[in-house]
Amino acid sequence: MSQQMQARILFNEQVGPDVFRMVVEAPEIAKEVKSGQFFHVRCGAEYDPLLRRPISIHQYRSKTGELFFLYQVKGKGTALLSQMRPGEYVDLMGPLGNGFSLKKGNGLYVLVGGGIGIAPLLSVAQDIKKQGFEIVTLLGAQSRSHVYVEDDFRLYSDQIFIWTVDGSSGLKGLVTHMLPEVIRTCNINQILTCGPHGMLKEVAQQAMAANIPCQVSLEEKMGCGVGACLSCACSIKVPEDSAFTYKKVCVDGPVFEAEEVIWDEE
Amino acid sequence: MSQQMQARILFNEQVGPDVFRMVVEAPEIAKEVKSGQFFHVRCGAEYDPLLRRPISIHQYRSKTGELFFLYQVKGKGTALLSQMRPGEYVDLMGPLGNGFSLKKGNGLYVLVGGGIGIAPLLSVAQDIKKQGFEIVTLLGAQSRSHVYVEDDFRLYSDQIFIWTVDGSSGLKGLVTHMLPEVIRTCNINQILTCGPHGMLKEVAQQAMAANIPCQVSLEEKMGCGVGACLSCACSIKVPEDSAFTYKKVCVDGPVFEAEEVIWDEE
Amino acid sequence: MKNKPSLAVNIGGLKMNNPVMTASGTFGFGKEYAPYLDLNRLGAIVVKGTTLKPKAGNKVPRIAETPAGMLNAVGLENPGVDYFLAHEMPFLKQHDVPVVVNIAGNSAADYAELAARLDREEGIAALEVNISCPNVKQGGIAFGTQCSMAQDVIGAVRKVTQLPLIAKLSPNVTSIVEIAKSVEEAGADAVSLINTLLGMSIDAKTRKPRLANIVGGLSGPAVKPVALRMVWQVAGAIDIPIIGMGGIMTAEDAVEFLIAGASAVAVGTANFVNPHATMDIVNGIEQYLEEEGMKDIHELIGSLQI
Amino acid sequence: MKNKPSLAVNIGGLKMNNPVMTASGTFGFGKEYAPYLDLNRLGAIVVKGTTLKPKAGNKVPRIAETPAGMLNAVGLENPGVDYFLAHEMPFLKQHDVPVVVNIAGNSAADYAELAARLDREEGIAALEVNISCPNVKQGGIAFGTQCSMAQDVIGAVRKVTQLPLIAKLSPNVTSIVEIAKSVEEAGADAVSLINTLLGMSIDAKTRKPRLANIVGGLSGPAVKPVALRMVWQVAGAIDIPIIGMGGIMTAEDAVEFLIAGASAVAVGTANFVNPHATMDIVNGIEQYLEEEGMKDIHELIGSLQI
Ligand SMILES: Cc1cc2nc3c(=O)[nH]c(=O)nc-3n(C[C@H](O)[C@H](O)[C@H](O)COP(=O)(O)OP(=O)(O)OC[C@H]3O[C@@H](n4cnc5c(N)ncnc54)[C@H](O)[C@@H]3O)c2cc1C
Ligand SMILES: Cc1cc2nc3c(=O)[nH]c(=O)nc-3n(C[C@H](O)[C@H](O)[C@H](O)COP(=O)(O)OP(=O)(O)OC[C@H]3O[C@@H](n4cnc5c(N)ncnc54)[C@H](O)[C@@H]3O)c2cc1C
Ligand SMILES: Cc1cc2nc3c(=O)[nH]c(=O)nc-3n(C[C@H](O)[C@H](O)[C@H](O)COP(=O)(O)O)c2cc1C
Ligand SMILES: Cc1cc2nc3c(=O)[nH]c(=O)nc-3n(C[C@H](O)[C@H](O)[C@H](O)COP(=O)(O)O)c2cc1C
Ligand code: FES
Ligand code: FES
Repeated sequence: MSQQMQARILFNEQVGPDVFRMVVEAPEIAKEVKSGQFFHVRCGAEYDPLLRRPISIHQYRSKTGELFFLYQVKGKGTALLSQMRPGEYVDLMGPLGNGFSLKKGNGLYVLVGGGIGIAPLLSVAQDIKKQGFEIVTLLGAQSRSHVYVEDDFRLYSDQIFIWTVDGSSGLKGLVTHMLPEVIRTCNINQILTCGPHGMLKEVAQQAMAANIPCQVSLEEKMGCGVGACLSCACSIKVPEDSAFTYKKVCVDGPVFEAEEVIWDEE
Repeated sequence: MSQQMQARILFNEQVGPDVFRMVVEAPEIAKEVKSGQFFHVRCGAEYDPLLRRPISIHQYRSKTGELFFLYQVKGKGTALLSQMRPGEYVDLMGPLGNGFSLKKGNGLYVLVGGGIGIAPLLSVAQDIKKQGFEIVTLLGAQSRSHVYVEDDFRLYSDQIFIWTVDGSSGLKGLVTHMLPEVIRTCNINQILTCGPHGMLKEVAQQAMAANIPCQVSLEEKMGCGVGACLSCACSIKVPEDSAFTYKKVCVDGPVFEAEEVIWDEE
Repeated sequence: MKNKPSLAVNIGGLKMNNPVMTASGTFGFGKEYAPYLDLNRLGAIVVKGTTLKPKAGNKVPRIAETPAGMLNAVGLENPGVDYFLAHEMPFLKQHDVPVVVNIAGNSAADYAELAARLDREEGIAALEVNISCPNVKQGGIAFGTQCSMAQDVIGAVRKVTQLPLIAKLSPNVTSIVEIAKSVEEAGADAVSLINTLLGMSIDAKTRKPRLANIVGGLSGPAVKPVALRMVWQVAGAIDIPIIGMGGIMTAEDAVEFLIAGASAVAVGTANFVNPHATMDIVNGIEQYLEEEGMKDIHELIGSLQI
Repeated sequence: MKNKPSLAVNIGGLKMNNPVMTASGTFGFGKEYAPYLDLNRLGAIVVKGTTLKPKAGNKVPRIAETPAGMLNAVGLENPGVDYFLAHEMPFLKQHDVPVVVNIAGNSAADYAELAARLDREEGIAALEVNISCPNVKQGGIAFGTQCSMAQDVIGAVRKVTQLPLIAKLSPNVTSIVEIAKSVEEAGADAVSLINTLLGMSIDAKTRKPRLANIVGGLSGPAVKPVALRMVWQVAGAIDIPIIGMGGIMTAEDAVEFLIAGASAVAVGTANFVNPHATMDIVNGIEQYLEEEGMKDIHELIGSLQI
C-alpha cells in the first residue's frame, strides 16, 4: 500500500547534461512497486518549492530493496533534488498510480520513449525480459547528449534504435518515423510508450490503426497525487451517463490504453 | 566599501549543541572590516526563507583573507546556513554598520558577552590585544554546553570569567553580577558588550553610574541592512528639533554609546 | 496519571473531538487519504464542494505552483449530490467522524435545494456553504463579495435546514468584517475563513496564463498572513465561531489561528505536501497545550496578548 | 552591429529609459543603494513615502518574515518634506535619473498641500500618491478602498500640480477595477499596483503579534499572483498606463507583469534580498526582448496570449 516515508539516498549521480539518477533504499516498497507507477517526491524542506514532484520508477530491485529514479532538472524542484547527497533522506510518497500491465501474446513488445519519458520504460523492459519475451526499443532524443542510460536499455532490448532530432547520434529524425516499419515487420503483443504528448499521440494513432494494444503513460500537473485535489484531469472516454467527464492521471493513470484517451482535445 | 559577493566557504563546523563557526574566503573584504560590523547573509537560494540574516564578524584575518562567523541555529535561516558545506559559496552583503571604536586610555578593557552575543567580542579582543592593552572578559551562558569558543577568548584575555545560569560551568548566576566588582577594582578604559537586551541594559546602567565609557551592540529585526527600509528602528537620544525620532541599527549602529540609548522604552 | 488536555470544540452545533478539520477540495471524499492516516482522528472531514448536478470543471492546467503557494482553478468538478450520497457517503459513514458537506450553486435557490436534499440524509453533521469559490464564472465569487447576496444565500439555506450552517467567506473583499456580520445576521452558525485569494500566473516563455482558466485561487503558506489577519478582525466583530484556514502547514500555524480567535482550523494545501499533516497538527496542538499547562483548548482560543 | 531593443517608456508624462523603477519605501532615498548599483541606470527612483511634517513611525518590531514574503509596519516614518528637499534631493539631483516622490497625508487637503509644495521644486519628475498605506491609523487605507475618497484625493492633487500624477492603489478591495477607474476619472496619469496586502503574524510561543502595530503590509513573492491578477484586470479596464509591482524578484517576474499589461514595473522587497536586483532586471528584460526578437518593449506590454 502507498505510504509516505523517508528513504535513504544511496546514489545521486549525473548521467547526462541535465539528468540525474537517484538510488534510494526502500526495502518494503521495492517489493511492491509496479513498473509505470510513480512516487510523489518532496524536493525541499521549506515552502518554496511547496508541492511534491511526481517521478516515475525507473528501476526497482526487490532483492536489494533499491529504487531508482531518473530525472531531468527542469526547475526549482528537480534542481534541489539534484543537490541531495548520499546518506541524506528524501521524502517519498508512493507507490502511486496504476502502472503498466503487460498484454500476453506470442509476439514481442515495442517500447517507445521520448526525452526523459524513457525513465519508466527501463523498468518495463526488465519486467518483460524476466518473462522471457523479445523487446524492440525505440528511443528518441533531441541530440546525442540527451540520450541517457542507453546501455541499460541495450541490456534488455533485443533490438534498439536511437533517433535524434539533429542526427548527432543514431538515426536522424523523430522516433515515430520508424514505428510504421516496426509495426509492419514484427508480431507485436503490445506497444508501451512514454514521452512528450505529441509523440504519444502519434504512437497511439499508429497502434490503433494497426490494431495493436498500446499503453501510454500521461503527464499532468499534480497537486496531491492521490485523487483528492482534481488537478490532474485528463480526457478519457467515459460512458455517456457518467457523473465524470475527466479521469485523474494520478489514480486512474498515469498509464492508459491508447484507445481510452481522447486525443483530439488540446 | 560595502559590497555583495559570493564567498567560498572554507569551514562550517559545529562548536556547540546549536552553534556553528563558518570561515569564508574574502580577501579584499577581510582587509576592510571593523570589529562590530556585520554581514547580511542570504541563507538559501529560494524564497523561503526570503530575507537575509545579519551575522556579526566573529574574527577576521587580513593576511589569509579569512572571515569568521559564529552563529546559533535559531530558525529556518540559520538552519540552512548550518547545512552549507566547504567549497560551496555563500552570498554575503557587507561589511555593514559602524563597528566598535576603542576609547584610548591607560587602563584595561572589559568585554561582557551573553549567549551568542559573544560572537563579535572575539574580534574586538583581537584588536585590543594587537594594541597591547589588557582585557578582562566576562562571558555568560545558560549552561556549560552553551559556553562557546571559550579557548579563543582565553587566548586574548588577561582574565576571563565564565558565568552560567545553572552553574554547570564557571560561576553560577548572571554575568552582570560580577560587573560591580570589576568596576570597583579595575581601571577601565571602556566596557564593550553584546548580548540579550536585558543584559545590555544592566551593563550600560552600571557603566554609566560609574562614568565608564561603554559601547553596546544592539539587535533589531532587519530588512535591507543598508538604511533603506526603516525596519530596524531603535530608540536613541536625538536633538529635540531633529526630523527623526529613531536611529537605525543597521547604519547608525549596531554599536551605540550606552548613554545614547533610551533604555526605558520597552 | 496526567490528564490529557481537552481538545473538543463545538462549532455552532457541530461537535468535534478536536479542532482540526480538512479544507474542502483538498481532501477529496476522505478515502483518498485513508492509507495515510486514521480518518477517525480528524475533528471533521469537509468534503469536496458539491453541486446539484455533476460538474465537469475547468480544462487543464488546473494548478500552478507559486512561491510558497499554489493557484487552483479546478472549477468545482464534482459528481453531483446524488452520486456523492450513493457512492461516497457509505464509505464515510463507516467511520466515526463528523462529515461536513461543502455546497455550491449558481443561485440562492440552487443552494437551498441542495441544502434541503442534504438535510434529509443521515450522517451529515453540518453544511459549509461556499459563497466564495473564485473559479466559476457565474455566481460563486459574487455572492461572497456583496453583503446582500451573501445574506440571500445564507438566509435561503437557513430556511431549509436545521444542520449547523457554516458560511465560507471569500477574502477578496474590502471588508471581511462586514460580510461576516451579514452572514451572522442571516443565520449562519459559524464562518469559515478564508477561501482562496484570486490570483494569476503567467509563463514568460509562452506568454500564456499558466491556468487554462486564466485566474485561480491562491492557497498555501503564502496566504497565511492575510488569513490570520482576517480571522483576528472577524473574531473581534461577531459572536459565532470561526473556522480558520489558509496556509496552515504545522501545529504552530494552527495554534496561531486559534490564538487569533478561530475555534477550529481547516487544513488544505498542506495535505498535498504532507499527507498526514492533519494528524501532526492534532498531536502538535495537544503537545502545545500540555507544554503551556493548558487543560482545555478554550484557554488558547482568542488568547492573543496585545 | 545589431541594434539594442528599445526599453524606453512614457508613463503618463514620466519618461524613462527603461521600465524598471524602485518601489517606494524599499529603496530609501537612493543613496542607501548607491554602493551596489549605478542609480543612473534605473528607469526612475521612487523615494520613501513623504508627508508634510516628520513622522516617527511605529514601534518595533516593524517587520516579520513570512513564507516567501514579509510584513512591514514601518508606519510611514519619514523626516518630512522640508528635510527631504533640503537633505535628500541634492544627492538625487546629482544623478541623471527621474525622481518620483511618493506622498501621503491624512486628508485630501494634506495631500494637496504637499503636492503643491513639491510642484514648485525642481528635479521632481512625478508624484506617486499613496492612497493605500495600510500602516497608519487615520486616513491611509480608507482612501484607497472607497472610490469616492480615492477620487477626492486624486482630484485635489490634480488641481495643484502639472506633474505626472500616479495613483498608488491598495489591493485590499473587492474590486480593484472600480478603484482604478475612479482615479482615472479623477485625473490620474497612471496607476501603481499593488501596495501591500494587509496581513498579520503571531508568535505562538509568546502569543503576541510579531509586529508592534499588530497588522502590517504583506509584500514579496508570496503576493505576486494577486498583483499579477490585479494588473491584468485593470489593464483591461482603463486607458492610462500601469506600473506593476508586488513580488518582482527577477527579470522573468518583471516580464510577466509587462505581459499582463503593465507599462513599467517597480521592484520592492527584492532590493533587500538582492541589492542589485533592479540592474539584473533591466538587463534581463533587454535580453528577453533580444531572444524573442522584439525591437521595442511595447511589443511585450499587454501581449498575454489567451
Ligand atoms: C506521473 C509522472 C511521472 C513523471 N516521471 C518523471 C520522471 O521519471 N523523470 C522526470 O525527469 N520527470 C518526470 N515527470 C515530470 C516531472 O514531474 C517534472 O519535470 C517536475 O515536476 C518538474 O519540477 P521542477 O520543479 O523541476 O520544475 P518547475 O517547472 O519549476 O515545476 C513547476 C511546477 O510544475 C509542475 N510540473 C512541471 N512539469 C511537470 C510535468 N511534466 N508533469 C507534472 N507536473 C509538472 C511541478 O510539479 C511544479 O508544480 C513525471 C511527471 C508525471 C506526471
Ligand atoms: C547586527 C546583528 C548581528 C548579529 N550577529 C549574530 C551573530 O554573529 N551570530 C548569531 O548567531 N546571531 C547574530 N544575530 C542574530 C541573527 O541575525 C538571528 O539569530 C537570525 O537572523 C535568526 O534567523 P533564523 O532564520 O535562524 O531565525 P528565525 O526566527 O526563523 O528568523 C525569522 C526572522 O526574524 C529575524 N530575526 C530573528 N532573530 C533576530 C535577531 N536577534 N536579530 C535580528 N533579526 C532577527 C530574522 O532575520 C528573520 O527575518 C545578529 C543580529 C543582528 C541584528
Ligand atoms: C485544489 C483546491 C480545491 C479547492 N476546492 C474547494 C471547494 O470545492 N470548496 C471550497 O469551499 N473551497 C475549496 N478550496 C479552498 C480550500 O478549502 C481552502 O479554503 C483554501 O485552500 C485555503 O486553505 P489552505 O491554504 O490550507 O489550502 C480548494 C482549495 C484547493 C487548493
Ligand atoms: C518596508 C516597506 C516599506 C514600504 N513603504 C511604502 C511607502 O512609504 N509608500 C508606498 O506607497 N509603498 C510602500 N511600500 C510598498 C511597496 O512600495 C510595494 O508597493 C510593495 O512592497 C509591493 O512590492 P514588493 O512585493 O516588490 O515589495 C513599502 C513596502 C515595504 C516592504
Ligand atoms: S494530483 Fe490530485 S487528483 Fe491527481
Ligand atoms: S534594516 Fe533596513 S533600515 Fe535598517
